[in-house]
Amino acid sequence: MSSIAQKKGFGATLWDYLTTVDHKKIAVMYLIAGGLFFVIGGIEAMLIRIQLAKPDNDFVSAGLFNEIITMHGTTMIFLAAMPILFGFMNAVMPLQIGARDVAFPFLNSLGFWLFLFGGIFLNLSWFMGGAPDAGWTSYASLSLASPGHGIDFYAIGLQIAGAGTYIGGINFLVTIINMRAPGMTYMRMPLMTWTTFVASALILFAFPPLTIGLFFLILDRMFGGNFFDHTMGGNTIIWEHLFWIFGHPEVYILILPAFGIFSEIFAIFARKRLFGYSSMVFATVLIGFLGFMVWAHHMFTVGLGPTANAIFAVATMAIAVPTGMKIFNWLLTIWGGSIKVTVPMLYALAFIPSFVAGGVTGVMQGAAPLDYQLHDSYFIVAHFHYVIVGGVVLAILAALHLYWPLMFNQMLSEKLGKWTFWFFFIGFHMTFFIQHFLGLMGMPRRVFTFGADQGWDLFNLISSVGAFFMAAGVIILVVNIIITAVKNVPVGNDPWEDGRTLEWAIPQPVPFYNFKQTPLVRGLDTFWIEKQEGNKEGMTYAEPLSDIHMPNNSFIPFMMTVGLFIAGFGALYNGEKEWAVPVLVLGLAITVASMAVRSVKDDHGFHIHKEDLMNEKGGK
Amino acid sequence: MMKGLKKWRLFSLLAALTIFLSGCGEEYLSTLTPAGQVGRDQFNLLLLSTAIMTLVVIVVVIIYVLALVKFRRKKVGENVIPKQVEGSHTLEVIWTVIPILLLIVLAIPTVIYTYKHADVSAMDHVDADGNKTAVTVNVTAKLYWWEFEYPDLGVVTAQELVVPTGEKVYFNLKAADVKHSFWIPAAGGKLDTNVENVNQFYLEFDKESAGLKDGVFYGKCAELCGPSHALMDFKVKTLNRTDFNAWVESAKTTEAVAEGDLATQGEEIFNTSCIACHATSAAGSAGGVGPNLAAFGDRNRVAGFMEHTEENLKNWINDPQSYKPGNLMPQPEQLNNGEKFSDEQLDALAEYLMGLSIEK
Amino acid sequence: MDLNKKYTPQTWPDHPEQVTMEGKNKFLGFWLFLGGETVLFASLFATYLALKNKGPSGMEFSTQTLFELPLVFIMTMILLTSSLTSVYAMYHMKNHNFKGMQLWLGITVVLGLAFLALEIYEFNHYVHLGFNYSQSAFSSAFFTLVGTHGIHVVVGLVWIILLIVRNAKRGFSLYNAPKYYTASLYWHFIDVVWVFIFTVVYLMGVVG
Amino acid sequence: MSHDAQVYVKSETEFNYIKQKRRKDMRGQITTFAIMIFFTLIAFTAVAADFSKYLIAPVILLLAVVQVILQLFYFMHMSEKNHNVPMYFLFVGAFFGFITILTFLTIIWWG
Ligand code: HEA
Ligand code: HEA
Ligand SMILES: [Cu+2]
Repeated sequence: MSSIAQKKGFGATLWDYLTTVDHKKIAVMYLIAGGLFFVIGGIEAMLIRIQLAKPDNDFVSAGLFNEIITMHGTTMIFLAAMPILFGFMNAVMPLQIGARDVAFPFLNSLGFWLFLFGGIFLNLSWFMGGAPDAGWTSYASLSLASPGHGIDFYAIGLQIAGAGTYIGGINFLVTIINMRAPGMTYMRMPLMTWTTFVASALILFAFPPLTIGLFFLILDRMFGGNFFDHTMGGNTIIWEHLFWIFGHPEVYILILPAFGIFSEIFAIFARKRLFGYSSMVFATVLIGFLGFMVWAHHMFTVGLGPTANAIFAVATMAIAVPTGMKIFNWLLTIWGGSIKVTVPMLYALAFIPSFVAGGVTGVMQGAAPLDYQLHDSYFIVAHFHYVIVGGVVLAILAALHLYWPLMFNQMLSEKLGKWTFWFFFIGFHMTFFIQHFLGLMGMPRRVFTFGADQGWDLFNLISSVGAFFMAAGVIILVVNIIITAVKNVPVGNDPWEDGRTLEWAIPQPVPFYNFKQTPLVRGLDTFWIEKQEGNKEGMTYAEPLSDIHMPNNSFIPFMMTVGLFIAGFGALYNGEKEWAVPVLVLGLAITVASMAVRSVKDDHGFHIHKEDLMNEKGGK
Repeated sequence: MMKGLKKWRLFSLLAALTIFLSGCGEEYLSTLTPAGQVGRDQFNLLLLSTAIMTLVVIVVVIIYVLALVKFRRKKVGENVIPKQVEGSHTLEVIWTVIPILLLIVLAIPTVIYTYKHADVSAMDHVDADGNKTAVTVNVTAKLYWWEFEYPDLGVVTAQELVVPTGEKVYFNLKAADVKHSFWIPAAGGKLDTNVENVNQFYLEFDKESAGLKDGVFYGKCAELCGPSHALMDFKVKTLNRTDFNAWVESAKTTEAVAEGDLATQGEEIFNTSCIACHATSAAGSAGGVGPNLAAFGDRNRVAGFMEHTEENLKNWINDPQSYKPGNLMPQPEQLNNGEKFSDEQLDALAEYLMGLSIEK
Repeated sequence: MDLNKKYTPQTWPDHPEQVTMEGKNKFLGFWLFLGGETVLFASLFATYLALKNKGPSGMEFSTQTLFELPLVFIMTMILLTSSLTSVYAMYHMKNHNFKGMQLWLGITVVLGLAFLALEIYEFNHYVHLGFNYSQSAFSSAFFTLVGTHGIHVVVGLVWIILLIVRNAKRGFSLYNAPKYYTASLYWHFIDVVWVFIFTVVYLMGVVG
Repeated sequence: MSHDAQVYVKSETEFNYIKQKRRKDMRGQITTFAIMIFFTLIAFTAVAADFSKYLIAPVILLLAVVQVILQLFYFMHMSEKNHNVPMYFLFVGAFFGFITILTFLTIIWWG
């Protein structure tokens, strides 16, 4: 089937992608869309750094600057980092556990489209009267006071995209719980799968509070609610709590998959089993759990009282312990191994000191009285870019190189990869290290400009120069991708030669049904075991060759999303334009009708027959 | 022996850090040059935590570099399959327990200071005559400016906070429109000004600000509050107790008087156009629509952030929106029959305003 | 496998909803969804409790003056009973008694509609008193919490009606058994939420 | 992993046994229902009878919790095997929800 797809015309390919329910194609779409948003968010970051390169700059205006930082933060977190990670999870996790597809292929596609259209909706604000300007945290008093529709775009856009993420989370959870191949016990699951599991559980519990918070914001701004209007008895702190009850787990939703990716990389390129596997699993779960107990560390200066601050301060510090376990386990994994410094490994190696530096500043912020000084200063900006860029973005770049051959059957250039790495890595430290000091020297964050002679001029300039290095790195990466795609040299499976888990055992290009026969998993790092035992095929099978049941493609997810997208505009202009309510109703009607079609029309999927499987040698 | 060594290491690290860090930043603005007990506590916590964190980073980096040097494939050989180690319980215990100990060291002062800095019980103490013993300031944060009311003294000012040195000064913090946050980096941490409740804390100031570069400490708004959030600065003047008492007395009694023709002319314009929002007497209570201008001539900045020159003042009056986007001061056209102020009018206004002073 | 295969009571599996992989996934996925819903409603309850009786100065409405227990009592009884009737429906599903299941689900729907009608009446009544959505933070929180539950009732009803109608002529299959089963889970969950609503909102509201 | 369901024909005895067992279960469900109704009555009566607020609140909350546990374990079959994962996730969700409610009741001030 995939070989047939190659010969199809553009229209047919497009239709194929619009309707696909194949986790591998959805992964590619996540990667492309997320990558685009990353570049958009990156350009916004560049604008920020250009504006702040010198004091009293007027490159962008005050109002525009606030729009830029808001969109930068929102885009990067919701539309770049998370979806790209979702892409890798989609591409890798089902293969790692020996599944033919995810548990809900239809919902998988729905989740993607919701994310994409939510993101588009949010970004349309640029062209429709101004972007949101109250920060990615959108604190209620300011977000209620903000004129225009910017905040409305934020609330509705995130609501749509968030629904997609939520659906994706449930899908991954069920996939991991129900679809593991025989022998793949929980304690044999690769770490990437484990972190996907825990991150998805966090999504399951963290997104509902955000949904509710956004819902309140929408109701207050567009439908006459009074949740945050204190003159009507409302309370803005409710928003802050709901946002951070979501927001703190969110940062672990980002970092845990990154941990998973690095765990794979260290094991592969040190040619060594992950040290302390079971404590790694334990730490992952513990981090996830503790992640829900600490949100108020973002609110130390709100005035919650010393008891609340003390409790949340101590709880926050506790997270350092499981995270430390992970760091030391990684160190001990490469200790005594045989380290090969490929591009993915380079990123993994760079990650350790960078992330530790970011993590320990987090613990410093966790010390509440110290945070009274650090909060809302550039120290915070430094902290979270150290953990996010030094953790999540490095993981994304690493995974891009690591899994590129798995996803596209071709290798990114190692040489250009190293160039990207060095530019990005040096630029990253240059940009953000110095920001710690800016914060300590009294520079608040979210300032569109700063007066000269407050002692901040030089450091800001250095920081801005660093950002250009990062941009250069990203541009080289784009070049690398284009060159590789044009050359298109197939590499086959296990291109890194030391692959340890099932995904590297599958023939390339991966057949759309993944496994012709369900594999039997005989231990942790099952592919490694097979290779060590001299099994050329790399897999032992759990069942004889038989018919495979596959789900049908469907256009309904796309239609459901379009309906919500249209309804979003109706809600946005409610009470302002006459057509608002009809449009709202129309949009919802499209969505509901699509759902009705889905539930009325039976969809039993189709079978690939045994004979066909045997004909197509090697499962192509 | 190990313990002694560690202590010694920690100590020298601390000393080195102090020197290094206080080299950064400006004395009137940096958290690294604390100007009062609260800031100093927090700075000490910074030093302690930085020391612990540096230690952690160093340990990690040492293991890391050793591993990298010793176990490169080039070195161990291309075809070597390393031993597949499962893990080690001893090591697990070590790297669980040591971080916990380090965190306890950090957590104890954290909790102590948390309670200490929130203790405002002395705020309502009164002396034998029933007068409050401590100075309390009601701070109201408004869109891009700050109002400071001294409820027990009957004085109100704006943009420049005046406080006595050597004693705890208590603050009641509130926002009038959207949320802001009150921060004097050199004196200590920030506290939010919320819209629905009053937050309380205290700060201390050791030193009179007269010796600083501008003669004031810098204060900042630390919570995004709209387009001109970055410009929502204020200044802090610290006086010894005698000077402070004199300042209070003068603030209560000084009447705004225009000296000279030009200033009198300015006063007239002011009284038709500006008086509805701006008070010119510091005696009274909070609630001004615009900042109280009684002490305008003594100020350090125009509109909180521009250099204190007549030129800037005139520019500001004639186009406040372009200097502080989103602020609530009407454009001159709204006050002056649809026109900008003429140069003469501006000269007069500036003359009048620059003459308003309570310190002379 | 033919999902439309016909079964007899003797061949019908013990857990028809969990025989196929699709059924298993649906079953688990739906439970996880309910886990998320728990947090969702907890957030709504938390907000309601924080904003209970809060309004513009001099607000005349409060939980004590507003709520009337007899109506709530009737609504509670109706919804509790509908929970039992859907248990009956599942009982018949297990016994491969299609007619029985459809009938009991029909009764569930009727009860659900009755509940909904009373709720609409109640809301309408409050609005007439002047306690409308925009009246105060309290009113917003109240209508949003109880209304979100109401919307769940609507969704549940539409879902069950669709199932009844769509499968009326087709009888049981392993394809629709998981659908019936999850719909009934949903309906129970609605009841679970209501138990907290009548306790926390109404009863504790009247107590003050 | 298989998508196929083995068709298994029950013997007459087995079939009857299972049917009997189901009937018994159903009777249990009705008992559960009776308890739930009873609890509801107690709760409403307690409020109508105007007992002290500090007595009523904990009692009716407790009744609600027990009722919900009955719903979950019997009506929603959580007591049956194969429900470990659902139970785990539901309780974790309930726990996080509880913490949320607790903080909203304590550290959001009243003003
Ligand atoms: C991927 C994202 C990510 C990650 C992983 C983290 C991880 C952590 N974060 Fe961070 N954080 C953010 C993203 C992230 N954060 C963002 C985006 C914000 C700002 C939001 C905004 O306001 O816009 C923020 C803000 C933020 C604050 C609020 C600051 C403020 O606004 O006042 C605090 C306060 O406690 C904090 C703490 C922590 C802690 C303790 C960790 C810990 O998990 C770190 C643990 C790791 C280590 C400690 C290193 C490894 C450990 C060892 C080697 C063992 C030994 C260590 C010790 C004994 C210390 N973070
Ligand atoms: C995943 C999260 C993420 C990531 C990856 C980044 C990445 C970067 N961020 Fe930031 N950032 C946030 C999340 C993130 N950020 C958040 C949440 C905030 C808070 C917002 C708020 O206050 O509300 C913030 C705020 C923030 C600020 C503070 C703004 C303020 O408070 O006033 C700054 C300032 O320096 C900054 C800079 C950067 C820089 C230089 C990068 C760089 O790493 C970016 C690197 C990427 C590029 C440079 C892309 C380059 C691409 C091109 C140049 C185009 C090439 C195109 C083609 C070839 C087609 N970010
Ligand atoms: Cu956090």
